[in-house]
Amino acid sequence: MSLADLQPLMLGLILACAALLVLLVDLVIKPSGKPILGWLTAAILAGTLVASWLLPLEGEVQAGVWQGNLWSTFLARVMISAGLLAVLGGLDYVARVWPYRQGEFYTLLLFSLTGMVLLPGCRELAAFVVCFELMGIPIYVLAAYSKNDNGKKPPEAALKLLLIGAASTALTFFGAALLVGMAGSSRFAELVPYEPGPLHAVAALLLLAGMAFKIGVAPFHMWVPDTYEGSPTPVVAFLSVAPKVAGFAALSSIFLIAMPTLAHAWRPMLWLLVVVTMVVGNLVAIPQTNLKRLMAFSGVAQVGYILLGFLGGAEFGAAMMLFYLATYVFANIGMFLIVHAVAEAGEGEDIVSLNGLARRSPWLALALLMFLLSLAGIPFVAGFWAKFYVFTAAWRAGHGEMVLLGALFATVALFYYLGVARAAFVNKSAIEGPVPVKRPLALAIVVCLLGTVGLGAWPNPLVEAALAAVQGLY
Amino acid sequence: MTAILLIASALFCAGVFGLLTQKHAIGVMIAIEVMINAANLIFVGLGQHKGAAVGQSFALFTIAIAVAEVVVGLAIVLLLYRSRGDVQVDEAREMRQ
Amino acid sequence: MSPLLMAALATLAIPAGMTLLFGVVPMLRRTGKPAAILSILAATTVLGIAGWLFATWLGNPTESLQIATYWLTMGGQPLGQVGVHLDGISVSMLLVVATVAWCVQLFSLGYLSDEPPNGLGRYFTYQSLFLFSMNLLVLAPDLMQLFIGWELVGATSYLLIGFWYPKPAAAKAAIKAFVVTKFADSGLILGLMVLAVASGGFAWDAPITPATAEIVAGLLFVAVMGKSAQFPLHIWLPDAMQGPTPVSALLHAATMVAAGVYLIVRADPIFSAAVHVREFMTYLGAFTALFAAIIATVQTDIKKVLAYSTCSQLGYMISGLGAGSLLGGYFHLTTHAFFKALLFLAAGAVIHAVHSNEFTDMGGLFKKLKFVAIAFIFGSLSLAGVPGLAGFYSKDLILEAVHESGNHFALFALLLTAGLTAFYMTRTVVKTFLGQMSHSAEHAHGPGPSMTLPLLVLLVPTIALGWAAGPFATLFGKPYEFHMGLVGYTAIALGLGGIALGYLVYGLGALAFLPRLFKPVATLANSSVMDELWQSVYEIGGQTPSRAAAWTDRYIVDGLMNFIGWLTIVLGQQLRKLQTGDVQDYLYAVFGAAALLALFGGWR
Amino acid sequence: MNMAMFLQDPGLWLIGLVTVAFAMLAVTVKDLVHAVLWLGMALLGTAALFAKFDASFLAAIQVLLYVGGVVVLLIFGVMLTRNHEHLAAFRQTRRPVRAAVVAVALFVALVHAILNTPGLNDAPAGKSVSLQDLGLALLGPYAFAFEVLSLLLLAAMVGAVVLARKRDPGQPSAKKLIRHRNLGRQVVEGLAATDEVGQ
Repeated sequence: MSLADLQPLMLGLILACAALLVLLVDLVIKPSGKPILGWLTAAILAGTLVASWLLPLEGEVQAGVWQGNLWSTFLARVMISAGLLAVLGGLDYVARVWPYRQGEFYTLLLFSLTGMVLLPGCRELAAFVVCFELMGIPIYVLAAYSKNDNGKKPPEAALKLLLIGAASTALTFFGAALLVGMAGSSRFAELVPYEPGPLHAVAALLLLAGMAFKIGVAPFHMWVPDTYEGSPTPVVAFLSVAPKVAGFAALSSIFLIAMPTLAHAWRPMLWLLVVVTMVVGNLVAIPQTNLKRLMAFSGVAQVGYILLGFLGGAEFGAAMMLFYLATYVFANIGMFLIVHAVAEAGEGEDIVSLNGLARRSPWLALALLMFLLSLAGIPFVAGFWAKFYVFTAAWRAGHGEMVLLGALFATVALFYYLGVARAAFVNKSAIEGPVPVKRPLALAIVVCLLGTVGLGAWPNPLVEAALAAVQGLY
Repeated sequence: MTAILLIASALFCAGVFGLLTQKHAIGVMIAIEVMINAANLIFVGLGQHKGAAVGQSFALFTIAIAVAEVVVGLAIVLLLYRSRGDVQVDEAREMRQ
Repeated sequence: MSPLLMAALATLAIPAGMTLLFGVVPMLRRTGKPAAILSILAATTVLGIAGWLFATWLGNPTESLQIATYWLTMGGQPLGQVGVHLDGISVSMLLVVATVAWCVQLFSLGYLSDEPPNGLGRYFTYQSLFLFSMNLLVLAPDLMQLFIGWELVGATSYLLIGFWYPKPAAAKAAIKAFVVTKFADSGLILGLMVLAVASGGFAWDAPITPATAEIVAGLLFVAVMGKSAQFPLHIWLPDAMQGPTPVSALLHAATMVAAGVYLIVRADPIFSAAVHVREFMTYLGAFTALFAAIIATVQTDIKKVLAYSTCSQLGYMISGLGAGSLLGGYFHLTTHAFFKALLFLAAGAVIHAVHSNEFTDMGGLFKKLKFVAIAFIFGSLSLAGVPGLAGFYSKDLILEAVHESGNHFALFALLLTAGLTAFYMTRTVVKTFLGQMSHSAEHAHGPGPSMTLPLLVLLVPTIALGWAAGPFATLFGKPYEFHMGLVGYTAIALGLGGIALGYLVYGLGALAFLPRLFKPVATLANSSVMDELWQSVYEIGGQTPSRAAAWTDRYIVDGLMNFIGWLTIVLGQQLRKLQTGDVQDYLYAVFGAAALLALFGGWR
Repeated sequence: MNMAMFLQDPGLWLIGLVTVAFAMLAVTVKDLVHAVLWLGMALLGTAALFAKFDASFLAAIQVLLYVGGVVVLLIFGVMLTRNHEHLAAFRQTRRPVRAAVVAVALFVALVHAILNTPGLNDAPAGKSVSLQDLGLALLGPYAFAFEVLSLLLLAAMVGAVVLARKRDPGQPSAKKLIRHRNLGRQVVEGLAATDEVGQ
């Protein structure tokens, strides 16, 4: 095997090397110079993003164990963007709160990203599982990164994530073991026979249950709000989108490539999960008062819509799922970064802490409004097209009932999204003066805003890219 | 093959039972180890039955991942202990609803 | 590109440019008056262009021009267009919008003279945005662009309803309007989706089967119900009166609420194939017309009367369109736009004079505000369907069409509405301009020229537009001949009867010199007995159903919406309890669900 | 399970059932230290099964890594988090009925599926996988996963270290901080005292 054979893996390799580089630089650098590590990480991520257009990333590795194509590249770009935005948004916070463990923070984040970027290309279950865990284990650590500094919440948040994560891993392993054991191979193409038996179906559904945890499908979602509430916000900004993107990529590659003959078993179950997810996510979001918890349930609800695209039939549905994920990245990270900015100003993380934002910082409030509109699917910001296309896909696939349900819950969702907007625009606050926003954080918010508004005005290029990307899945 | 699958299933469900009854965080992790062990049993047993190297290779990966999870898990349990003075999972309920 | 299309594009570009200018240069916006004048100048230009286009089309009514580019694709297949489409319908609607918008902007200059410069600038930014959005809607080459305009006018509407947002009622009303119309708009989105899937585009005349047309038209009509305030989605419109009165005139009476009607006219190829939806429209429109008219008779707020009257008249249009009279529905939209804008602006002048919306603060204003009163009375007469005025001709077209369609319920309801309309408008005129002068009315001051001129301009079509029904009909490529049938005479009789009754109840009942004039009669039955008699007759015959209708509106319709809201909240709170904070309960959820999945998978 | 199935391979069944019994003990006994030891026994039972399957390398790994590593780590964890006041190491279990319902439901589903899936009892392939085959597989088709695994272990190590250490390198020690704070307090108190004297 020569280096040229690894060409398709280049993005993952760059990120892994970057993780090691950050770890090494951290060893030799003086404590006062450590903020440079964040900038280094951001620069590498930006460079990797650019490189994804310059490098030839197509091709097979190891006789088809890993396949580089438009699918894997598209997802890698989305995930690297999410990582970049989260790093920029958290740069000052990390330097201020954890001055002596910045190096490990960025190393772990880069390791997690490596796992994510490598995940969509896997066509073999062992590699797939290892990448999945490479993504997950650093996130357990990052969720606990505040350690004992902020009271009892951070360790509890991490414990909940870890225990449910490890139990889900066990489920995944067991499902994988059944499939691999029966097939005698771990290649996706050979995993499920043409006429699968009941045990294949059980194994597939256990695998589904194990992976559903990562993307926060109800009823596997229950760690989500607690972990979001207790974890550091920049970590949550990353945690709330990037693993979700990777999780959906994983779900697509496993279920669409390896298990088309089992569709009769997993499709109805997925249908049920979508219903439960939409109901639980939307309804429980309404009484929330903590912004991060509200965003957690909103995220659960969004997963319902994304799954709708997944359910919505093969190519078109999967493509629209990709489009939805891309728009979701901008809006959701943007929201969390604004929550972060307001919390950094000392106002806390409740909805009331946004009171009077429109008077204090009109531009921040405008960005907040755009993100909320995008999440709610109001025309004409990016999220609207995402919902429109996902609904169209579901309708085409004959899931009219889901479209109606989705439309109904989109109205319900207005209750809580507008509640947040009302706090910012209608309610008054005793505090005067603008919310201070650090430069890199402002940059990240502006990028999210441009993405949200830009994709709302001109969704076409991304739709076309997503449609092209899906060709790589088959 | 049926025998191996049945034994592994019993092992797995014993793990599930433990997972849901244990109050101590380390007890929960013990249960998870039992469950992963059940998966390994299938990997190795069925792999040998089929004469495919995939079973044992996969089992190796699984063991390594389980160890990694235990290591990180214990670190987090330690943090919990430092903040609360005990590690009963039913006591850690700061965040809810 | 033909100069006509260039001009049409300019009607989009000029107000959009104004909005951008005000948005990007806060310094200019904060000057207030200069920004207002700039915005009015822009509106004048748009009005000029619209007039020129309309004149061109009168000479050549069947011409149709379009420039558009594809903007959306789905799977590589072109889907949505942006551009302008000019034909008789869009050009005439453009003129209506431009005229009313110009009048309202000019009127606002006087009406909002007390507003701080910052607020005034903000107001005119929204006004320019509205003009752009409405033109975008009117000139849309396909349903997708119409939808964009539709959402933008909606957004402007919330901004303007909540213009005085420190007032809690205003902020609340804006949010209510947002939620209700958003709910309705999901119908439009779904309709567009079905249309896109079925025909691969958003064209007005997309080739679809009648069954699909029923679905699409049904879904689109849900959105129309929201935008054009049809029962039971009308509940946002009365609350929307929290906005400044000129806004009510422009958005919530003349143009934006008529967008639903315009949508049906535009998408006629789809709607004419959907027989059942059209039948439903006839019924619902007639019911809304009657229902809202009954409520209007007990309102004590002059703007609320006009708001319910708008609901009622929109019901007329919907009913007419349902009965298949494209011309009737559209012509009534046009005449209604002018006379209702006139009524609202005149009401605005009154409110400006007495600083209150309530009838108790008005009365006897005829002497103080002569011109305003004359304008308002002409508007009322036109609305009441007095022969010779504009409203009469358009209403007659609708009644004839409903009569021809053989829908007796709708015809009966609409005729009754005609009588009630005359009745409550007479009541409004009497309570506002005649009778005892209230305390605040004594200090009333007349409007300035910037408020009088728009009234004068709007008075012309209010009186005369009916005579132009013939040329107007040519825009639809149909011959028009005026003829009076039994229905027409009945409507006239009911209208005049309503006016007479209204005057008897409110005019004569309140006139103190009447008993003295007829002293012998008065000795037999003193005025208070008469008063009470009228009152009790009215209470039994009129008040009770109105009260009941108002009660239904408040507790049943509103209540239903509130109940749904309450239900979601309660359900949310119950579901929330599952989130116990105990990680083991979460594990139960995970493994319980996994066990269920496995059971299902194994037995399937 | 019928007699014929048992008689096919009694050794497998015996070791298997004993392993399951050990596992049950591991998740039910009262003392947490005992529980970890029972887990060790269950893992040894699995190792014996591996050996029976002719997978001696995996059996060795199981003993070395699992019994030697994980069990020791877990005991370590128990010791570190032992709460002397509450004797929390004596673990309590709770809600056994509810848990049993879920576990049994899962078990029933699995057993039903296993017994109804055709083709599970084909004749064994005959050749068993040798250590050499395993090595070739790990460096052949599984080399990619193997490499990623190395990253995963590194990440876990970095993460565990960063979480478990009490003080980050370069961070001033708690003692030093307290001394600084005390110094500050003394200065402030001293200033206050001079103020009082001045008055």
